[in-house]
Amino acid sequence: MAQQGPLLSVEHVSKEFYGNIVLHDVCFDLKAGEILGLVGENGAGKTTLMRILFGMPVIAQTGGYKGRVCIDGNEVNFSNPFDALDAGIGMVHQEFSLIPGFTTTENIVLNRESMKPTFLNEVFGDRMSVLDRPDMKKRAESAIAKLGVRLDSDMLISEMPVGHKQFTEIAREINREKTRILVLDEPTAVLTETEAEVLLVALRNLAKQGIAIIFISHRLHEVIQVADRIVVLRDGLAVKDTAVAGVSVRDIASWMVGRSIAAERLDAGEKREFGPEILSVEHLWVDMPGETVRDINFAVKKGEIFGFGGLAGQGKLGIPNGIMGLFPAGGAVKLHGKPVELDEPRKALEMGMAFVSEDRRGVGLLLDESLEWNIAFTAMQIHGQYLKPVLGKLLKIRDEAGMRKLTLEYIGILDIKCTSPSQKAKELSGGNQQKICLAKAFALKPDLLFVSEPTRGIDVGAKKLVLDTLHKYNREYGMTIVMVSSELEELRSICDRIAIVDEGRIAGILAPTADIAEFGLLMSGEKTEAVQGANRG
Amino acid sequence: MKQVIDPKVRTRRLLVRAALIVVFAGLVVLMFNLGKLHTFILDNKNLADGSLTAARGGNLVSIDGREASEIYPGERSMEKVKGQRHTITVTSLSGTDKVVRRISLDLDSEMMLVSLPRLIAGKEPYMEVFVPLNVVTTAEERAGTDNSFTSPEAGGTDPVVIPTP
Amino acid sequence: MSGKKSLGRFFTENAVVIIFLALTIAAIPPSGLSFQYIIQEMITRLGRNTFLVLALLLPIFAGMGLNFGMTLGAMSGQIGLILAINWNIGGVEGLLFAALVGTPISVLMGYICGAVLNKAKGREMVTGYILAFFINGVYQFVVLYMMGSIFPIKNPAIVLSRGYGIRNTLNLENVRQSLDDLLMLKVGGFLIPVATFLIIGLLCVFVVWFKKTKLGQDMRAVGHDMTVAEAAGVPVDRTRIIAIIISTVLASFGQIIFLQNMGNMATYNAHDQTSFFAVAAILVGGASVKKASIPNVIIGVILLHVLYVVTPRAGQNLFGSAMIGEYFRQFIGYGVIALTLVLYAWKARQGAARAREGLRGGNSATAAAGTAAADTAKGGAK
Amino acid sequence: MDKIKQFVTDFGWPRIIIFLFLLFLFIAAPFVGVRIDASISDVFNRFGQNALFVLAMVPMIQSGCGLNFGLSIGIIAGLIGSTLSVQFGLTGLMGFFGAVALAIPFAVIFGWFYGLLLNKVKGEEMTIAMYVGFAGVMFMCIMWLILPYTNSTMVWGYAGKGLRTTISVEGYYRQVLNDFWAIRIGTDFIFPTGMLLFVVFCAFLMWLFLRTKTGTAMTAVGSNPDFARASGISADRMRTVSVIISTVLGAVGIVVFQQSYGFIQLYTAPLAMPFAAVAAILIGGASVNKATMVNVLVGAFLFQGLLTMTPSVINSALKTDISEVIRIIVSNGIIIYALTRKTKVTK
Repeated sequence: MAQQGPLLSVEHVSKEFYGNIVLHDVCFDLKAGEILGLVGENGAGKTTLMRILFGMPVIAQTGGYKGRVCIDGNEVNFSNPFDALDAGIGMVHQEFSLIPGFTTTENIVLNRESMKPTFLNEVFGDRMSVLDRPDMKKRAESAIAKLGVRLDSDMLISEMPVGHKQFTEIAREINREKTRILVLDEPTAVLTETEAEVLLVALRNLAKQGIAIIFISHRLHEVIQVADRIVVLRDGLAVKDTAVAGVSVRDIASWMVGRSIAAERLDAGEKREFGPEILSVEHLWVDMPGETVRDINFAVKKGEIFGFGGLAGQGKLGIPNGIMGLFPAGGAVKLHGKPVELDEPRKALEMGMAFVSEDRRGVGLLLDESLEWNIAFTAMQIHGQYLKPVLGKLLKIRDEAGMRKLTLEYIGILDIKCTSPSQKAKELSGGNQQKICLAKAFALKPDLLFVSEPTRGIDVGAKKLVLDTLHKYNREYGMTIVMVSSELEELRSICDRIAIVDEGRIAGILAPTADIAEFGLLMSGEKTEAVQGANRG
Repeated sequence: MKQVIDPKVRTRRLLVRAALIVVFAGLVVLMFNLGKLHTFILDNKNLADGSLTAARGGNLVSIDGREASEIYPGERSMEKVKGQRHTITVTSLSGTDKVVRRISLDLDSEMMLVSLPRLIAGKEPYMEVFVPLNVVTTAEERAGTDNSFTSPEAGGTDPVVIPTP
Repeated sequence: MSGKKSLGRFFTENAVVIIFLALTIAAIPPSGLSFQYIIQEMITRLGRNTFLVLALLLPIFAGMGLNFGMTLGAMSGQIGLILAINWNIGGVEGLLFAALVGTPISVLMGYICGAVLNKAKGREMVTGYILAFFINGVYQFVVLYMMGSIFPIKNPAIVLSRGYGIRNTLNLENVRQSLDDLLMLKVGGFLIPVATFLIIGLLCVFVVWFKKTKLGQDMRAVGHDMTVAEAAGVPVDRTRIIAIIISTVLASFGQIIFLQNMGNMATYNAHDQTSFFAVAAILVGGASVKKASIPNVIIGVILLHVLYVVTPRAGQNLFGSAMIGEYFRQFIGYGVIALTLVLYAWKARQGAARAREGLRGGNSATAAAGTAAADTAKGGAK
Repeated sequence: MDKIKQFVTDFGWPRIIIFLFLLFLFIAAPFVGVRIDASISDVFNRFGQNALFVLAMVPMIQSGCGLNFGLSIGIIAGLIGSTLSVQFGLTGLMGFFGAVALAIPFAVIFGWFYGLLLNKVKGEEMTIAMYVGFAGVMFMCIMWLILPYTNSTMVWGYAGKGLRTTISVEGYYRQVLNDFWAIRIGTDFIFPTGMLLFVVFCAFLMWLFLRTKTGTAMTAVGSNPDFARASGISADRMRTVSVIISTVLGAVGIVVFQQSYGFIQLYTAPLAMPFAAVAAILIGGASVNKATMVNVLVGAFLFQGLLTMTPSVINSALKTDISEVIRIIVSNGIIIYALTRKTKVTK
């Protein structure tokens, strides 16, 4: 079987979103029974590649892709995921796609139930068939057996531990008789270590039965443990395609994050001096779905730019969201030595903190309102600014002129491209929306500014301007900044210290000038000696 | 999921569905026929031309074997019946004469005036269409919902009868 | 401890039923009505209303909430009855005729209703309610202006004296209780309309069987999680429309059964309160927006209607005014709908909050607990 | 051309059709023998009677609670106020403002509870509001029967207790606002200056309120609750405030309605009132989550214009009473239209 040609081959695939190149000439093959480890940072192009493979409509809607995807040597071009399923590609997404109120069996055979026809089929079609529950159970159990795990076929999904849910998802994919290629996107992210071990064994089991697997994970030691071959994506390029034998975690980590050019520091050679400690955080936990923070301790000095890096889903985004009170949180947070009341955004704002959210459209902006509203709103609500008395000081109403002046000021400073201050926020481009969010925070004149993913989804020019602005506010007004970003280069170009968050905890704090491989290892959950040293220091 | 349906199955299903539509239409017609109500007005009066007179002593009239009713000379009686084929049995109260007549009605005949003297005598036509002189008219009523929620003046849907002073 | 807890849970989960039971029992003695009378009333009303209430089940399975649009079906059934009266078709045949005529109309109405509700996902109930008002306008237009002018109406007795439009009240004597009387049994002094109950039983069997079909399973899947069902290839919108169509057709049959028992029909108002009574009944029986069963229906019809029988008398005897009882039972009906909707929405939010609590044990919470909580939170957010 | 297209999509076909229909009615009126001056006078009068109910929709729409199908809660508070005012024998402007003053505390308390309730059921507000409103009305039906009112103009003569269904406010505050500076032209045209001034005054207060810090915060909560929360606004508090304001406006609205109409209607009368207000503001161009003063004024005018003109014009033209059916179809059609439009804020 393995002697035949490749089952799946990806040939010279390129893809761009609105001029942004996210995949560039990616090639790799996958043979039957092979496990391919696909690794890369966030934004390296893994998701896009899988979307192409799976025929997600979003690809076609954004202009399709270049290159060829072949199965058994024949080019395929799926227009929707169901075509991909029919061609034998199964996918297990990071988010569970299970129905909690259904049993394992029902989920495994969802919409592929075994049926017994009834006379009503003749009138109303096949959906009037009666379910053949014993056969469904048999099929589900055979899929579970194939996976080689123990799973109660009659248990409700809602009553299961997370690991079993993951197995159910995989069992569902292999229940399709046609499935020959299985794509797993971060299957171990939600599992405990023992559960992950079981999963890896199960995957090997499947591979032995001739199923080809693409295994996407940030836990590099798992990749090494389970994969036959590894493909490393970085900035849309397949930078490495090699057999796993003899490759170390450290190698992969450096391939993953390694850049040909070193990060360009805005302050090359500048001597940095900081004031007293402004923020101290102890044992912070935050319940932010998908970004759970478990136990975070750190301190920031006045005038410092402190960075948080790490892979998506590890909890770095939860830190500012928790401190600012947007998600349930606990622990001891002190600003200027005074304790900050968590779960109360107003208190956090009043104490002199401000936050530029990563969820620009969801949390950051009033999309249906004018720029004036967006920029002045928080300052109005927290500091009572931009209000003027009317009716003999009986009532204070919005000072539209003041708001306009403020908005024009920031339009100038941040070079916001808009038709007028009363334009609706939703009509601006992503980069300009981000600048509005910054302006909103600056208008509060905070002592401490949290910025979360400040450059996500905006173009290169705007990126530079945003970073320059942060740099300027830090240097000129002494604003302390805590920046959270998935882009390591960005953190390294501007931050004074960078903490890497992994599984809800700080894996280590590094200087921006530290070796790039150190960062890669921390992100992969591997402790390094250098880090342990830094933590002690 | 796209499912390719076997053309054979498809034709079969089309046929079954077509047959069902026919059955449906058939049922409607059948129910119409079976359930159609007709009213007999049994009239035991002397004929205007005096050729026949009402049976003296009155008759017992039974339709389709139902309980018989007594009809004395000069009397009229109404009977509602379902369907189009009926049997009228007339027995004189003295119990001497017994006449049985089978009647078949048109679907659209609502009220039939049956002259018992003619029927007993077997003289056609003993049955004619009866047209009521005036349709029951009650005082003009205001039709429609007595209010709609769009007119607050009307006072909202009022399912409750409120006593008036 | 667990015994106490489960008892407590039993009470909270069945709060509505228990409160209602208590209320009903409390209202019986002051009403002064004999048990004989109450039980006979209960049997009659069970036959009259159960079918209508059963029509609500499928949309609940499909996650569309309480189908206030069932009124559309009631109107279709009434059109069938009007035509049966028009052509003087009586007896069980007349009812069957009305049902046959009502079926295509209610299928069309159900399709319209389903399509509209698909455009208003997340607020099906209020949309269904207003849609019933809207179609009521169309119904009035047809019955009040087109019948007799555009559609010929043969029977002058049902036409307004102005020459077109149907009279306000129709006498259904030709079909009155013909289904009930088809097989009326007298057991221990009680009259039991066996034929009606047989039909209701048949519908219950159909519902149970339907849940076992592929379509039934799809409906459950759509009801639990539309996104997952869609991703698995279940035609979500179509399934929801089918659920509403079946519900509408059943409502049309239900209204015919209801009206044959009543014996006359308020042409323009008979459907006004159909969905209100049906919804109140199923909720009183312990159903919620997302969960309902046949026992809920039967318990609900019994409890609601016994209360409806006894309150006016109880009001008369206790306060010297029958009106108080009248208003009280209306208040109870509306109140129970509001209360169950509130309880349901509140519970759903509480459930989401409780799912988060796993994390609040403190900062030393284990990774497993954390992920479990995060995962349920994720599930809850969907 | 594009601008026109944009306007059409924003405003929506149903509203344009309704507008054109109303225009047609006004043009057709003289031809079927309907006096245009009497009609216009009637439209103004009914506009004034109902505008406050429509205005009451604004705060809740703005704060994201959706359409206030439970406006009857406010109307009940107004009824309590007006019956108390009559009970105390207040007359003239005293009677009117007495009723308003007595109604407001009840409205605030009811609105507060009603708001707390709606905060517990986010996402299901509209259905629940409707049934809470219905239940409230039925509860008050019992109360009207047993509350110890004694004023003989209000109480059933034969029983000596329990309020009448319809109570005349003749001699109390009938038409006190309408007659204030009223302008009479000819026999049939009366411009109810006082009432319209009062309406404009209330609308102005609302306009001012929406511009205060709290009003701004309320709009932000409706526009994007997460944004508001991140800016330190308590969404629940803002929603409660909006519900209270809406309820108070409903209470004041019914008193204005009574003084013009001349009667206090009790028992099941308030059941249906919210629907008319909902339909009106939607016809005015509001959506389920956005409403402005212009929507209120245009909507109240269009809807009341329709209610006035359809019966007179259509009925005289077609010699039937078909207008009722048109009203039902139009007003519910517009609500359905608004409910089925995709809105950004889906909860």
